[in-house]
Amino acid sequence: MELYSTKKLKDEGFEQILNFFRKKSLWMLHYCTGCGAVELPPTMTSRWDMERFGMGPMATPRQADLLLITGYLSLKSLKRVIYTYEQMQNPKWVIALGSCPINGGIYYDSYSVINRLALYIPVDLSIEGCMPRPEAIIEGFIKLMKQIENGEAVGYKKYQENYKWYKQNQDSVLKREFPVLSGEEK
Amino acid sequence: MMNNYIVRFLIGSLTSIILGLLYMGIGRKFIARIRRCYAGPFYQSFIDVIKLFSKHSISHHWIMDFGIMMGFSGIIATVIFLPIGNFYVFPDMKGNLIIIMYFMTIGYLGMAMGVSASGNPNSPIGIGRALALMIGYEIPFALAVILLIFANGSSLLYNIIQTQQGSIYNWNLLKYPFAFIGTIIALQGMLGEQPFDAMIAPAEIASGPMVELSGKFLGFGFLQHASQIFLETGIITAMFLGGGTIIGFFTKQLFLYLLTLSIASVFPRFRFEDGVKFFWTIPTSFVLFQLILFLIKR
Amino acid sequence: MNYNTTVLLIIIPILSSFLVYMPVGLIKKSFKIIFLATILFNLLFSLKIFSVVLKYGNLITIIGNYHPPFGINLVSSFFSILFLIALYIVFLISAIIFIFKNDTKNNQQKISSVLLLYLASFSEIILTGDLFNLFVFFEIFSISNIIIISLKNEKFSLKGSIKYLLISSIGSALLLFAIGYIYAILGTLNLAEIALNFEKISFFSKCFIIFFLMGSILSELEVFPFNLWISDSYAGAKNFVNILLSGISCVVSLYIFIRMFFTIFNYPSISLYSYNFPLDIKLLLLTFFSLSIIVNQLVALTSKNIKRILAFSSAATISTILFALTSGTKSGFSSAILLIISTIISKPLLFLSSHQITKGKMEKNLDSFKNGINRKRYFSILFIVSAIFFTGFPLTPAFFGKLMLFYTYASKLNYYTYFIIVIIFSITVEFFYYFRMIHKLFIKDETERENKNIKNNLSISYFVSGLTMISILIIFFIFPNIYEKVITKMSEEIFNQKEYIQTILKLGEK
Amino acid sequence: MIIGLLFYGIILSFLALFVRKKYNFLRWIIFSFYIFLTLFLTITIGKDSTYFETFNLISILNFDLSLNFRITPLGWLFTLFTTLLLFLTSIFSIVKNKNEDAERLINFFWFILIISNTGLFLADDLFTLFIFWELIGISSYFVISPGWVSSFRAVNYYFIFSIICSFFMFSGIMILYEGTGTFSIQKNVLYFISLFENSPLNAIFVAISLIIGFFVKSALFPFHIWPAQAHAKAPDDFSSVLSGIIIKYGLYRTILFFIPLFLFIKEYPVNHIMVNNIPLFSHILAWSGAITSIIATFLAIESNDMKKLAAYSTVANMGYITTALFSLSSFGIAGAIFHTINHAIFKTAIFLSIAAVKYRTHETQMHKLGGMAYKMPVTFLTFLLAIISAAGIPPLNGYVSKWMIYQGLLSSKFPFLTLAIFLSSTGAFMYLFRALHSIFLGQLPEKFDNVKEVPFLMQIPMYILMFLMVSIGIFPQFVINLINSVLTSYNISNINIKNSMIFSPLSGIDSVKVFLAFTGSFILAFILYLIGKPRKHVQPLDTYTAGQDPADFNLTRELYHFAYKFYGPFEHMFDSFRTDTKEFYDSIERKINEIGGYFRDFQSGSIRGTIYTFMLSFVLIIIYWWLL
Amino acid sequence: MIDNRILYIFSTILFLIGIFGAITNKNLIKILVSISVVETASNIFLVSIGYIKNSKPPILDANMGKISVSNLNISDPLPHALVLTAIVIGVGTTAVGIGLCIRLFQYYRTLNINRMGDKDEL
Repeated sequence: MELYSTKKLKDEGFEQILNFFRKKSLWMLHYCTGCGAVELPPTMTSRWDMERFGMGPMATPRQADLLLITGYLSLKSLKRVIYTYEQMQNPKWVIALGSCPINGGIYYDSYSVINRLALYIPVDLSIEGCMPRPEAIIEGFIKLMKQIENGEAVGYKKYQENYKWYKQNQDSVLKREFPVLSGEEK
Repeated sequence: MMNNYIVRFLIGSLTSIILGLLYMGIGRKFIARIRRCYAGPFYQSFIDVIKLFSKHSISHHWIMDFGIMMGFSGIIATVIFLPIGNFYVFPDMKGNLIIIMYFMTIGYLGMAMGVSASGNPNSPIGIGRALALMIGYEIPFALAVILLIFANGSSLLYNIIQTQQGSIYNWNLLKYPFAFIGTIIALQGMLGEQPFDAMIAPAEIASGPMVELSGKFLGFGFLQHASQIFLETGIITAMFLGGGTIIGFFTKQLFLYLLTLSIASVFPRFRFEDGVKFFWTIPTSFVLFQLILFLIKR
Repeated sequence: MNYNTTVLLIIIPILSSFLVYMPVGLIKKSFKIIFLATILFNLLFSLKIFSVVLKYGNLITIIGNYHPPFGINLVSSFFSILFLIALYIVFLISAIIFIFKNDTKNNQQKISSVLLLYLASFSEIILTGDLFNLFVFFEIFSISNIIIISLKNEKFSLKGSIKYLLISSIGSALLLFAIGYIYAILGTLNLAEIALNFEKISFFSKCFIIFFLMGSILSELEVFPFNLWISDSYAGAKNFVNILLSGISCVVSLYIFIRMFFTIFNYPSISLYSYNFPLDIKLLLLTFFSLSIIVNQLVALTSKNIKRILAFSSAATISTILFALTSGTKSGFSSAILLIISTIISKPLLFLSSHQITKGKMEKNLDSFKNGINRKRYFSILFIVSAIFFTGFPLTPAFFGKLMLFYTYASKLNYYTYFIIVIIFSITVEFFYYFRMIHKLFIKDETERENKNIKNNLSISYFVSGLTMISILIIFFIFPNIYEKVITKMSEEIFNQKEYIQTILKLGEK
Repeated sequence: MIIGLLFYGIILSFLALFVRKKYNFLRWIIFSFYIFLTLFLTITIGKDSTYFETFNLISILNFDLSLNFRITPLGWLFTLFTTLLLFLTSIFSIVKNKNEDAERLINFFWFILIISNTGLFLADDLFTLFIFWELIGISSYFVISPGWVSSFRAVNYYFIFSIICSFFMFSGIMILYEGTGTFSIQKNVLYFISLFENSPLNAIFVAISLIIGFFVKSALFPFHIWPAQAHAKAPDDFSSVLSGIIIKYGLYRTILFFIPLFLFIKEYPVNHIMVNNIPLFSHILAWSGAITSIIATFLAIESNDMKKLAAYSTVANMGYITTALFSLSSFGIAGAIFHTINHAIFKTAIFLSIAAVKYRTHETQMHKLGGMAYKMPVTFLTFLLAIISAAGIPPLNGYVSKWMIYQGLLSSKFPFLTLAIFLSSTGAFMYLFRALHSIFLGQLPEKFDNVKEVPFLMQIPMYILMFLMVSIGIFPQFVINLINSVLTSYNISNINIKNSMIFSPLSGIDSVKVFLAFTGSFILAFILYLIGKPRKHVQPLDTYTAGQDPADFNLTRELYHFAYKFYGPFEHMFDSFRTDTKEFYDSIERKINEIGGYFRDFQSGSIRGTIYTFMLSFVLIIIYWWLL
Repeated sequence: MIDNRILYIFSTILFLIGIFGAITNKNLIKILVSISVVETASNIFLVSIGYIKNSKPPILDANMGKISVSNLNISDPLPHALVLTAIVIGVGTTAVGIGLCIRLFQYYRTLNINRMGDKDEL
């Protein structure tokens, strides 16, 4: 499924330095769908303290860098997720929690749940576990930070490059006549 | 003479930004400590600002850019008139209080204009709340200013500071304790801290005015908030704590900021009209009581 | 100086009023010419007398060689002759309107005889020097008034005339009582002689005379408690009658009031000392007249019928004139004269133009004024100009009248100054409802779809009379110092009672 | 030469009346040409106060009534700025009145207004002052109810108030005339001062009669309802004149008459009650100004019609000016005069931009507008600058006069007055921003998509006004020198100023440095703006709506514009003690109608009533005589 | 002069009766009658003015002889002349009044004042 090798899209030069700062202050917009949302409060508060890494919850996609999908995605919420993802600003990353976004999880055969999130929006990191515990989430965050630091977390570039492919998948699922997306590619 | 002013200007504005961010970092660690967790390093705000400036951003109209820039420049222009320790950017206008009070409104107007041009309904609601609160906390603050101007016969901060030199006993804090308490509560509103942060309530109106600010605009918001902290605490230190030498000045500012944060981390959020009612009753009565005492004594 | 021919002013109209009435063929055709001829004669003759008066001062006409203190004699002084001329002009204008209006041919003959009687009576009232003579012609004057009002023969005019009849008959009874009383005490009925020794009589009889005389005149003067007949009679009367009523009958009663108070009772220095304290007649009159000003203005403000509004506004102006007269000073008197002049000029024009504007409409209330500017442009302009003149726009006679009024009450009349507030109230209310009427002229009337086809038949008589009145107004606006000399001369004559008595009695003894 | 100007004006006004409907712009060109002429003359005459001119109308009955004019520094200053602003509004109205239906009459009466405006300010004696005062009352009435077509009720309060005040003034003048024998102002003021000694009752009556005019015309507390009512109905360009200039006449006359009086009392407080060394009477007036500004501010916060909002803000500003004026300190009076000028400028700017918006959208309710800035940038800029200077924000002209007002109030030790003024000026910022947001920013409704900028001729006055605001803001010394000449004419101590550095007893400001500080920080912000990554333009509807795509729920841009109850909860705070003065005046009117009605029905009573009342009243008179 | 005082009282009483009649009556004709009563009251008062105690009526006839100021013992003729005209005027007013009553009756079909004065809109 890797359409393009991340090496070609790797950040170089000045971006490399900025990545250090992007890594140190990741602002997270957690899209609480499914069962993963309950895992986040402990990671944020004093027990697992996400703030140590400079990460904090943000109210609007405009301000956030990191989109956290915390569970299965039905068709209706997929449309909302794509809309929110579009509103976020580059460089932006997506972390998918739990197994449902990977292969539909226990709802793989349901009529409304989508089986593979990566088809619709580029997922940088998936944290397995039918709702991973906060330690796993923190572990995932640290892994993402390392990826950002050496410039490999380039999901947003992939989305820009082959936007048509993603668009096609999204339309096939959502089958809406009028376009969902904002005027970006018009 | 020209470059002398530019140099002074740069010193004044950069100190305010840097120190403002520093105070925010320390403040975040302080609140984290209250919540028994270890927030990021004290230079966390610097990182956030640099990250924000490195992100792409969107704007709905050139008015939005102009407005945000105007907001930030308004606050910086106000800091210019603030006496930082005993350093003044404009030597012949040593910190005129009335100018400072009116220049602050440019910051609000610029930010408000930029944000309301963004078209998101949440931001004007936030701005409406902020302005209503402003009329609330301006009253005790204005009363305190009037009291001090009457006390020292001049509206220059320089003279106010001069009267407070010497030992700790002739600080205005001790001369007019009630006025100080009223102003501290007003400071809480000015900084938009917890009990009075109905305007940027993340839960209710998705962080109010900052809804549409992305990337560098949010960076401007951050810098504005930082220099605002520096400004307001600086005014109150000059008015009540007798702003001493550079270091003394900064420590007093930090002390004030941490005082407000400690109040903030304990209180839930006021509805903004209750906040205005609160401001018009309790802090105003404190300062009024002090003013009446002063008038009787004179 | 003895000048016997002034009596013609009265004899000719009475003669021609009988002549006109006769149903003889020749007269039936030519009664119009006789009617107009007598009016013109009166006007020209009075102008001649005026020139003589200017030369020789007061003229006395002795009737039947009975020298003044005894017989009936006419006194034509500068003040009375000028009044007469002004009234003749207004009468001429209304006569023109009456004659050239071509409806109800038949009773025009009868009406013209009544009008001539009306003419004779008011000229006699103004000229007479004898009290009983004044009473007789005052009665003829009110009877002819009643008849004129009742001409229109519909509800309002009949009710108005009946009310007027009742009040004036009781008034005449009171007047008779007063005359009898005066004759019983002073033994004479000649105005000059009464004036001569009016000081000597006792306090009670003075009060008796004043109150009974006032009782009869006040109903004519449209002062509030006594003016219940105005609302129906003005609303019901014909258009030219309204002009007569507003122009002449009010002014005549004012003349009587001035003659009574100033020459006979010698008003400013009247000394009414009862057993222990002086009766402050000035305060009595002031409170009385200010009450009537307020009430008249209020009723004018709230009534809807155009004629009624104008009627009550003229009643209010007359009470303001009385208000000015009671101040008793020269400037008060001159302000009264100025206001009288402005009433005589602009009031008839107001009635005329308002009648024309509301010609086509059924009910003549404020809404019928709508869209007046487009329907009847000429008459609306007339109405606006006369309204502005009447309410006292700067540099108009009414304005100078008000200026003088404020001046009189500003000077040393100690606590009377605060009556000024009544005047300010009346001016505000007056401005308000006049500008409301002017404003209505310009509002577009939605309900005016159907009668687009009314022919704008501008009758010549109305056009001509409107034109004459407007020209008089403009003349008075441009040359304000015409009436300045007149006023100073009048106030001198009125204020020295002795000179009036001298000319009559001395001539008498010689 | 002034009288020549006035007559020439009258001729032109009649000439303009007969221009046919088709080329009515010609009529308005004559109109603006005449104002330009007056402006040119006022500038050339200059302010030498020896220039005296008289024109005797009539001398009747020992009254020699004559119109005489004198150029006093105060009069000259007021004429200068009022004619300048009138000229700008006339340029604006050339285009606006192209298809106005009753514009022929508006033009005529507006002409008379301008003539009487110059006449009033240059009048030397009280009679001329009264004549032009009356003319202004009448002509401004006829222009407010536009061409007399709309309903009469709109302006009846204004009309009644102005008549009452003009005739009270007339009676006051008469009492003074009777005392001094002449109408000239100087003598009368001296006599008026001496009147307080020998007959205090008369003096108080005269004082009240003159003060009522001031209260009515500058819409102070009890009479603060007429501007809102008049503005709602007045033609848009005239409302800028109405609130920029007409509301200043009462103020002008008070400065002329009462300031010398109070200053005199201040020096020799023989037997007057003095409250911290200013007369009690002027203290009351100062407080009335403060109360008006607070009430008007809170009314403005509530009003939803943009013209009403601007009208109430005018009333609030008049409140500041009266407070400053009657604090009787040199800075207070100078601040008041300077604020009158500034207020006239930025208020005309506000009204012209509102008129431009109304010209294009024919809509005055603020919640129906929105997003005008994206379509009408020039109007938006004028409105923005006008708001900045109205709220008294430093770089522009509003700030300098407000600062002077504060110096005046604080230096003469009025703590609570300063607080009241500060409260209403912060309140001013509240409703001004509300107007800015709901008219110009936020979402642009669909129906205004094809709104274009106003034609260029309308934009000229806006550019000039913007230039004026900025230039006076940065270099106030030119205007302050003029004010100093006025102060010397009333021998009040001048404001010492050294090329744009104003020194006051409490502190000094240098508006050039203030401007430099602002531009410096703006450049710093711009540099930071360039450092960040370039921004991307986005559609107006593409905003964060919690993931909800507006198109799904056919939410139009209009629904997204939040403007209806902008400070809703804030207003509810005052529900408990909200009194409506308009309701009070309506009840008086109903009462008068009722009494009138009672008398009217009394009149039309049956025939019996006549005799009955005749005899009754006759008996009553006798009893009344007996009681007396 | 004593007994003409009785006449004065009589005329005032008559006057009051007339006024009372005018006020209380409902029928218009009755009101006019009471008005003429008032007129006669004033006439009586006028006549009584000229009364001189035990003087002869002022009628010139053969046996009066030459009139000279000394033996002139007749009552004052002037009020009598005045009363004549006053009566004529009283007649005039009543005649006009009756004419109006007819006109009103034709219009209102009744002479009762109360029914006549309906409260019409002014």
